[in-house]
Amino acid sequence: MLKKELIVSALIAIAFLIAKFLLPKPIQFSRTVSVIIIILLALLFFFIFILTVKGKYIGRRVVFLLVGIALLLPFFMQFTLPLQISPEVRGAYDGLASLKGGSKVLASFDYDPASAPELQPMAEAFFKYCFDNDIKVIVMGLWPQGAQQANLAVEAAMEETPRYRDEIQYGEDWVNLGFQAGNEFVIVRMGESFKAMFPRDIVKNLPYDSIPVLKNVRNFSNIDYSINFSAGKPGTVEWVQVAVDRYNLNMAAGNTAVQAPMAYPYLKAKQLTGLMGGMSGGAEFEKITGKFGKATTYLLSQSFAHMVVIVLILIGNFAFFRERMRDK
Amino acid sequence: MTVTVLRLLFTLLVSVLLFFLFPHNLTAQDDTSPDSLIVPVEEVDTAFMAQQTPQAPFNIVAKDRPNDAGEAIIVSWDLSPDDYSGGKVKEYLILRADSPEGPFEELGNTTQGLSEFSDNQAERGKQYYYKIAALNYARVNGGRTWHITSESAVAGPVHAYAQWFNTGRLNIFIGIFILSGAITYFIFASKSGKKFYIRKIAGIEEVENAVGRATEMGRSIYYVPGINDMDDVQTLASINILGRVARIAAGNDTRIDVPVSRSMVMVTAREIVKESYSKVGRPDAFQEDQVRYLTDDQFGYAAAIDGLFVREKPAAIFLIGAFFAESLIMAETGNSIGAIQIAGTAMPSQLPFFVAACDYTLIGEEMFAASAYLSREPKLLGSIKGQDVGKALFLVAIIIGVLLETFGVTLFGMEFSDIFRAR
Amino acid sequence: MRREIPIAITFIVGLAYVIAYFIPHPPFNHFETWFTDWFVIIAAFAIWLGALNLLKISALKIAHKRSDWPFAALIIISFLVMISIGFIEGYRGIYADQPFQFRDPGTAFDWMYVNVYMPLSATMFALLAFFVASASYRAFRARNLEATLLLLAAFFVMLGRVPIGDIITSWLPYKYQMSQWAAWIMNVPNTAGQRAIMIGIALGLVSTSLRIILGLERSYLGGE
Amino acid sequence: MGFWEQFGIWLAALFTIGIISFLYKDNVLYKACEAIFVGVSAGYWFVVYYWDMLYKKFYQQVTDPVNPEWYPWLGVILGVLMLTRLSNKIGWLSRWPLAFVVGATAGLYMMVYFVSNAIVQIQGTIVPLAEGTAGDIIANILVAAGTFCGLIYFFFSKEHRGAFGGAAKIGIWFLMITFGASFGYTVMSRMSLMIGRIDFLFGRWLELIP
Repeated sequence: MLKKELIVSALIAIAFLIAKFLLPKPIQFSRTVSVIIIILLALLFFFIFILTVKGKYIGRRVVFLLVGIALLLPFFMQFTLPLQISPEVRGAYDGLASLKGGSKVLASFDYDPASAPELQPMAEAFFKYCFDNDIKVIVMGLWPQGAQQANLAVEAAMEETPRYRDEIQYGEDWVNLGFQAGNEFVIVRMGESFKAMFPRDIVKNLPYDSIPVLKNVRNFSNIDYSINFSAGKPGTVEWVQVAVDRYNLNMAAGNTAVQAPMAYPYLKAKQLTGLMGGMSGGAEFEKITGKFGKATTYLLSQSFAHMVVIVLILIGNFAFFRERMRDK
Repeated sequence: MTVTVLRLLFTLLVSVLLFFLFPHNLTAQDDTSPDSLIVPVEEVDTAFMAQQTPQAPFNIVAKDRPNDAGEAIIVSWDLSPDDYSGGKVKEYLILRADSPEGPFEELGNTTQGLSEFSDNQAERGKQYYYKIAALNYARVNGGRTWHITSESAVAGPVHAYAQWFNTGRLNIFIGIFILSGAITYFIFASKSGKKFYIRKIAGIEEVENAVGRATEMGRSIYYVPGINDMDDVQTLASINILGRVARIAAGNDTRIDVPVSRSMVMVTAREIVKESYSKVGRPDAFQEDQVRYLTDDQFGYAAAIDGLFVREKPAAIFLIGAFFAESLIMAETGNSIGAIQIAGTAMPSQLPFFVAACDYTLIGEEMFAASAYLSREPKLLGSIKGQDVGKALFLVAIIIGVLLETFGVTLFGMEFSDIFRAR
Repeated sequence: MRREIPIAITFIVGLAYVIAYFIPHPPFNHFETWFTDWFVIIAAFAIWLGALNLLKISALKIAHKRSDWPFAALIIISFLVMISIGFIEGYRGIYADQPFQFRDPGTAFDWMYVNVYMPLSATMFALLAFFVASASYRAFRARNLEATLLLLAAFFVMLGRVPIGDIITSWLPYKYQMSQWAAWIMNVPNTAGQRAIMIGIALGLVSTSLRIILGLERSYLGGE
Repeated sequence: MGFWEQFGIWLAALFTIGIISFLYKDNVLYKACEAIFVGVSAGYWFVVYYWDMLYKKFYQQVTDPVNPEWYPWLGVILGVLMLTRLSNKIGWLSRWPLAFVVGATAGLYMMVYFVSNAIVQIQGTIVPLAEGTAGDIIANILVAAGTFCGLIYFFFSKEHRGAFGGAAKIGIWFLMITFGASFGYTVMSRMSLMIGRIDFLFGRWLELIP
């Protein structure tokens, strides 16, 4: 038993090592190859369909394998998908686009690395847009790792567009106030004074009053617009309940797809100007701002995965109906 | 009519007076930025500057912000006549001082068109004086070439003070009073022997069957009380349900395991399970490590629970409490080992997964009702009846409110939905 | 007395927190912030109990050489490594010339976080992708009308939220394309359902809280 | 790339594969990853609680040179009482902090949820129905009716029969659509997470992704 396990592990390890050291990098499929792969995948699903209809349900592990393949292969393909901008994302963008140069935007990063695949692309596009349009960004986080995600996003933006390194001055164009523990109570106290919650920034450890971008920024009344990247609690719900309801902050939100349905009632009640939900929300935002990044790349994998899930549901149900017809 | 005209005339008079009484400050910002586009101040011609001077706002009123702890003063003013789109007023500056003579310090600014500012930095009980200055400037490339202000009359003295009752929350007070009253009334009514019908809730009915099945198979039960700490009412509700489930399990001589992710939940759950064992007369059967702490971390906890499930293969699994993304990780693993699963949460986003992967799911309010229901104690069942009265009142309010709003009927000048305004 | 005092504490504190909602005057206005601070401080003490319990159970496993005992040793080692690093970095940060926090980038704690904690956590989270697919294939059956509605809503939202949905319906005017259907479902039936659930939860929560404050649900206190 | 960074990536890759291997079946690598995960995360939170809660919320607040706070002391007293649990003799004292926490939670969240979940949502439901385009009117009616019927479903003290039962039935339909919508959105989220891990494994580690 243990022996078998060892052999399997060894084989997997060797496969990865070959991939690491022997395969040419990077791998890219040409269009023809991509189309062939898609056809093969379709055939595979057809085969599963036949099996299921015959009453032979495929095991969990096969389903897992299929999902893995569907998520992995699109990374090597080169298709671009047409994308339409939803009104929710347009709302978020319009709020940002209506700002004049020099306006101050508060960005709260309320997520951790686990949710980064969904939210990081939005954050990067957001920074790029603000940097290009002279919009000042004040970053903070209600999650311990949130503020660091903001630094990573800025770093990524600068890596991609090196001119930012000269144009964008820390402290003048953006500032990172860091994380403060206390969930929604941080927002409550920020309603009185930002400085009380964030006496110093975290990148250069400067005192609040010495940071140019924070001059005249005392509380929410000095903020022109705000955006909240949220993966749970505390997040959009808390921001809306405190900052929007009590202090009339203008706010848009970028949510993980799980969070997004809960934010819709707020969107409908106009407590949020806009909402970017999950990776496709991020891709739309990248498109409308013209700052393309990872969300657009990831979207093909995402679409494939959705198709796999939908096809699996359809197969399962088709077989289910066949059985029921037969039983009658 | 006449009053309005008189008021208008008066404000006009005051504004004209103010305009002449208070000199317009001509200041240039000290701008050391090397940007060549900025026109040096000396080059701006004084006549041009005089032309650019906005008229000051008037009618400055400063008063305590009501319904707070005495932490803010609201300053409002009438807009300067030059305040229109493209007019000479770009911003208003809010100035504050401790005495009418000054010195006034700049508190903050609002954009053109706004006529109110909340000074959230007022110290309770301290006297303040306010002035509002209209500001005009030209802006080049992020810097200002020149700027000019004209200040209003001084308003004050005013101080912020705290209130003892938030009148804005009177509606909430009445609401919670009625609701708690209804619940308490029915608790006492059922205590004195009144009987109420309570419908069957599938998930709760199945609790005993699930425990029974575990007993038959000679395997254990796992009870997972969610990942939130004791400061979540869902956890409290879950802990109460645990008490009932543990009692059934102890009565059946079936082992119940409670892996938890919070230390305080561990302490509480231990008390409860221990108590359940002694209630059925088997205090010795309880072992402390039936309730064990794993880790505070969401996915660390999920990983450990997955491991426990596949290795211990419990026959019944209860997932009741506050769950987040880990819900499906646990529910699917539980499903793969063939356990009967009863789930309950008030997290709307996790409910679909429980519905899909578990045998029974307690949806939101059902979970809160479960402990009362399982206890079979009349007074607790009474509280469920009280809840229903609250629901009925809400339903009536929705019908009346929607009808009134649709036909545009207002009550005493306010809309019906204002009754439900939370401040 | 062992039960009466805690019940009295619950009643008084619970009532005070209800009343504080309506009183803006100090000190009532601070109650909320105070409680969160108190709670985290209590939790910071309580975690000692949890950690000791974890260590005890793992140690017992090793001592009795129960199955899988090497993994119990692994738990203890990784726990001790993590807290040692955390405390060393924390104190180093406080006494450094340029004060820093234990979790700042560049510290050993951050390295552990990025290279050990994060991949484990993110991958555990990502397993959901597979579980979702498996649940879809196995459990989502249009057994009855309710299940069918659930399926249909999921179907439209899943298709509508990726470009494929719009490609399939590109022959329709934009207003009737899949993404618009998805948006409609989110805005209309989803809003209604969410609201009903939220209101129900509020009622259940008020009732549960009231039972606790009134001392009717007191199993959390245990026996005599 | 320095040694520690390179080593970190290899380690992270190993852990990623280890956790994924659970999908095949419970195995030694997963067990090791799980044990490390439990130990490291318990340690992580232990440290975070210490520095963020005890140090920041207690020590720094009471030793603040400008205006030291006194109230965190109560937390410490309750916390110490909590630790009496370690002793069999005075363990019952730990019920006091528990009673305190339970009471405050019940009182505080009773009001918070009553307002934000009930009152605010009802206010949101009470809107004029006949506003906007035909589509908007239908949407308004559906939202109001859906909320209404959904609430009827949660009635416990009345049998779901007749017209009442019909409304409850419609209510559960709305709940099911809500669940479906949540499910659809969540699928998206979960897939994104795996995409992130694949990007790490095949992009950052194996460097195969362009």
